[in-house]
Amino acid sequence: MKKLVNRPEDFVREMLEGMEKAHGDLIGVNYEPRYIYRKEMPQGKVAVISGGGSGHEPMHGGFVGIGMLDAACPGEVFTSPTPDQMYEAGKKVHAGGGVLFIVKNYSGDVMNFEMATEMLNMEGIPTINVLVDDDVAVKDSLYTQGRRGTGTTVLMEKIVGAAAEWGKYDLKRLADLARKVNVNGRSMGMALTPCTVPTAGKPTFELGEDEMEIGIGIHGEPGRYREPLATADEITERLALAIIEDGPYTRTVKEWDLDAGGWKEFELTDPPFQPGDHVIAMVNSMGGTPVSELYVVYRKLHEICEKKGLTIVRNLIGAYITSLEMQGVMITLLKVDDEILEMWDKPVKTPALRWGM
Amino acid sequence: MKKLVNRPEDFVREMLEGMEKAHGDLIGVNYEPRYIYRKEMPQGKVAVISGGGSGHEPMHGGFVGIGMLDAACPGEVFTSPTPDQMYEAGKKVHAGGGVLFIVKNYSGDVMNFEMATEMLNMEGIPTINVLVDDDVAVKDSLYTQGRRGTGTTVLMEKIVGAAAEWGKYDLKRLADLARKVNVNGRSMGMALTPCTVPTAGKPTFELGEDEMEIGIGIHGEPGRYREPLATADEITERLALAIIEDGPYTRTVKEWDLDAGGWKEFELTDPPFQPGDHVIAMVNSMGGTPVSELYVVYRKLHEICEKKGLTIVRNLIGAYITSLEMQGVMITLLKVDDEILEMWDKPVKTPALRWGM
Amino acid sequence: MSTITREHIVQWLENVAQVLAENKEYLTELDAAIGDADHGINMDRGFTKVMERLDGVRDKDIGTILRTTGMALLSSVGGAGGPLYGSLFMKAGMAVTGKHELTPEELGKLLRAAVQGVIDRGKAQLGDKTMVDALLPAVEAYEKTLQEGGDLCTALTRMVAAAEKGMKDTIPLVAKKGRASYLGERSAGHQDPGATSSYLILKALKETVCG
Amino acid sequence: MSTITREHIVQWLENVAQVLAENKEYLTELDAAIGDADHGINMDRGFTKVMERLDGVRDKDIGTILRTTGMALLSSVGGAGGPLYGSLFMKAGMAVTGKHELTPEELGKLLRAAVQGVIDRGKAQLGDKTMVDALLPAVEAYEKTLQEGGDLCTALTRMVAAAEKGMKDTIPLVAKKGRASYLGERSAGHQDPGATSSYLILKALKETVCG
Ligand SMILES: Nc1ncnc2c1ncn2[C@@H]1O[C@H](COP(=O)(O)OP(=O)(O)O)[C@@H](O)[C@H]1O
Ligand SMILES: Nc1ncnc2c1ncn2[C@@H]1O[C@H](COP(=O)(O)OP(=O)(O)O)[C@@H](O)[C@H]1O
Ligand SMILES: [Mg+2]
Ligand SMILES: [Mg+2]
Ligand SMILES: [Mg+2]
Ligand SMILES: [Mg+2]
Repeated sequence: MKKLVNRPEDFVREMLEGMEKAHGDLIGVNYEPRYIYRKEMPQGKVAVISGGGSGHEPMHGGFVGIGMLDAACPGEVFTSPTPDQMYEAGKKVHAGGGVLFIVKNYSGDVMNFEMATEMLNMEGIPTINVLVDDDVAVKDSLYTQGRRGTGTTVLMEKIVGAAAEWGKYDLKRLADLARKVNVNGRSMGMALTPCTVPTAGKPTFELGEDEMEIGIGIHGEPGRYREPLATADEITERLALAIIEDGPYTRTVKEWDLDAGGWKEFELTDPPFQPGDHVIAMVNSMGGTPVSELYVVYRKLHEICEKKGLTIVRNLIGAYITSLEMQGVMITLLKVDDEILEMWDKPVKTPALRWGM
Repeated sequence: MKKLVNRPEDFVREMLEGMEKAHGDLIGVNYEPRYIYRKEMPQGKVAVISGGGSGHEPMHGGFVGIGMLDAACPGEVFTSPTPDQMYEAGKKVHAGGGVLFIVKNYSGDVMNFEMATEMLNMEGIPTINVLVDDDVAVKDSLYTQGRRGTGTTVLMEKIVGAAAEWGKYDLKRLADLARKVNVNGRSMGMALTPCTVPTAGKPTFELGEDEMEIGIGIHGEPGRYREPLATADEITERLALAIIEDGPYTRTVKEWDLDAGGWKEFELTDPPFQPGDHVIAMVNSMGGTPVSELYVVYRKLHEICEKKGLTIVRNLIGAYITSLEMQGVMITLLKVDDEILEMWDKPVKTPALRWGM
Repeated sequence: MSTITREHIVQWLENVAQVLAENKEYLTELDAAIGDADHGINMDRGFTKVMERLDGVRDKDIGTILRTTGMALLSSVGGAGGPLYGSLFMKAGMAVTGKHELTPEELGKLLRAAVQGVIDRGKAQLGDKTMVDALLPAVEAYEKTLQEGGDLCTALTRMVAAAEKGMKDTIPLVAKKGRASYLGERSAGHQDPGATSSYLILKALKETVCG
Repeated sequence: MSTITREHIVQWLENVAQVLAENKEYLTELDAAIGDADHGINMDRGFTKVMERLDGVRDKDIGTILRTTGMALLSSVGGAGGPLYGSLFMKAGMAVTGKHELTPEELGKLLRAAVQGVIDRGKAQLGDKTMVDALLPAVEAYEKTLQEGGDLCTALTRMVAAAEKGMKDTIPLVAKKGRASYLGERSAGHQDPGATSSYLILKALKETVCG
């Protein structure tokens, strides 16, 4: 296993210690249970919290700071965190405005966050859990648990974080914005190489020298299809068209209803992209792909979007949501309106995303 | 070859096209000869230019913008650019203040930049070439060409760029600052895996599953020693102690002398680190190592620095100077004084480094 | 053998911890094929935590012991396994609050509540290629054997046989819940890791009580 | 054979382009061992550019042809090879400005100026494990043979033999210049790529002129 690790069991803790030492001006780390929190929390602001398995760095811990997340709960590598982490993190950063959980749609994350949502609401801290399920590689939603949460998570955390920080949104309005971002964002990823969970010690799957996986998630899992290796342009086209030509997508989501004081289920539908749409485009490294290759992909993505009548108004190119050292790329397109774009452009200061301050 | 590329010969051009599309508000790209330039150049400011082989992204092109580089000249992958690139880039961004070249100490870079320096000075554009040679893995300087330029380059580009932009330094004062940064910065790197130059199609060296290379450069070349794989803590200690305990280092450098209108050679000596020193610490991914592992390294580096009496006052953790998709890490420590720290903290807005604006 | 004692339950949990430790790599490999290669690691971490907590409740009633087990799993396993097995043991404990011994019928209620806890939490149905495919047929076989007049050890033996069959029957299935569902058709041909750990846990129960 | 014509020079450059294309991978592999795996690729790119530029100067004097070659290399090879071979051909051209034919002595001056161009630019000494180790002994052998009364083809043959020996003698050396110097002791045991390309270029000259 070719990694910079000590004892694999210590990997997550040691990473957190490194983050705490490096960014102690901005964030703190609690170790029992584990969460990263923002040091100075403005009174009355909604606390925006996310979490998930580790191994996706810089997401989520790298996005804690000003104008994005207020806390992040890291699980073991590729394993959702436990409810007590989210519960304690919520209590820590709650500043009177309630808590918004941003939850990626994986059974583990969903169930653990649901339990934490119940616990916080029972404790009198108004908490809403909003889902991200944006991965067009997963087709069916009727009988399965639907799409995974991937790239849109990063964009949502920035946009919702800005609305909480600078827009002073209250909890319900913030949840509305988060839902709007989710239905307007779509992603798809691919892998050139697998990755190795430190405690497992060997790659999660094998991939021949001439093969690639299309439609991967972010957990080192195999994708939807295994195919012969293709050129950057072909791969970009494959991912971009799957995203742009995806039809309407409907699923039932389960969120905490503050008024009813219990769960409610309702349908949400993603509207397909239309010529004339303005989008934020993210070209994301799965961890081991260098930025040079991402620009080769972006070049083609830009061309395809133009051809399809989409205007890329902002972009984010780099490693933001990853699967350890996996080589590969994920494309995310998010249709924006004035509100989303305004919040995107607001200042942000976190270890991994920073502008305007 | 597992890469997101089209025709390997087109790799650098296509990457540049992607950068141009992505960051067209800030930078432009000239293709014949190749250079990336800042779009709006303040009158009278010294133009700060660097360049080198491609494959080290985001360096240097990702550092062109406000408060850092004004132009960057990318060669083919791992091949120094040619003098006409630096000459044309210099003419393009020269705004009356002259040109400072930041040159990494490789025979190719040195010779090509020397020729460009001669050409620009002959053209009446005052130009000074300052060297970066900070890699403590290279011991001898008397009979060889001395140390390679590695991690300190990134820090120098930020600091010198800020002094040109915000400090309004003139060319000679800027060259003095650059030299000061160089003698106070030291780096050492290691590789867990080799990397593959697209046109070569296969890794530059082979490395067993239980081996690592210590004392690598940034060109996918083998290092000084091949050793059995060690833990993150052992590796960090190996690199950090080599840097911290390095003795004084003296070499002869060759710079253009503006007053004499010709070359001058003189000696420069790096003072060793001392307890009490304040430093900027960079923990840099060689390209394929994810940020989670970098934090594990930073944790140990912080501990070692404390033990040695060095205070880390700023840090930079991520992939800034890379060897394509190589996995591995490089550590850089730069001793700071008030001037250096002030310039470090100034705003910067480039595709790859941004704060304060 | 016709009662299950507190000592049985404690011994069962200890055996589960050992069996999961032994099968850590096996479960992780199953999860690597259609999931994310952590199920064995997660379960082992969870039961290591259970073992730590067990000392404090050894002398308490079976309900407390099982609820403590559930809480320990909930706060240490994570992933899908954490809330599911957490719910399983918490609901099991809540079904036998205060008891220091169980009749075969009481054990039946415990098992039914446990499985219902998993279903309520995860919303999986039979055939979705999850742990429910091992758990539900197992409980039904146990209940049916008792109804038909079978004794405790016969019921437990049939329970384990049904769990094993349910586990193996997951192989051809296309997953509808859990991570494996993202693989679509490609999930077929692999045994579900959660169904496998469920089988191991039930098998340890039978072996603890009946040898 | 006792004059070198313009056609010889053009033919030589064309042959060099072909030889370097054929040896692209070989030179790159040598560079992979102690450098950065690009020497063959760089030289091939450079001489492809030379071929493009050659058409415009085919009818010009030898000096112009060689200076154009040097400029083409300088602006297309990059790395260490670019300025070094760029200087080599530019200095060679400047030594024979205006000439359409060369005597063996004039060729000697050309060769000496060429090598001096490399030394002035790169500051390498004999034994530093660089192209100088092939070039310098080669020129000296050429000059010596002429001085001793040898004819052109004898001188060229001895030049190539000396270049080959110089090239092979780089194998045990520890590099003092170029990227290989960073490897320290580890650079020993490998043949220098630049010395190898220099040998190939000189060999092509001999073969073009003398067969
Ligand atoms: N909704 C669900 N209902 C029942 N069991 C489920 C559900 N989702 C997942 N599982 C079970 O969980 C197992 C995977 O557990 P584990 O690997 O620990 O979690 P994760 O998938 O989060 O990595 C699957 O094999 C499956 O049996
Ligand atoms: N200072 C120097 N003087 C003479 N030759 C040199 C010098 N530095 C490098 N070389 C030659 O250049 C060759 C490498 O060329 P090349 O691979 O094209 O450049 P780079 O090292 O920049 O990748 C070496 O094998 C060596 O012969
Ligand atoms: Mg998991
Ligand atoms: Mg090179
Ligand atoms: Mg799993
Ligand atoms: Mg080379």
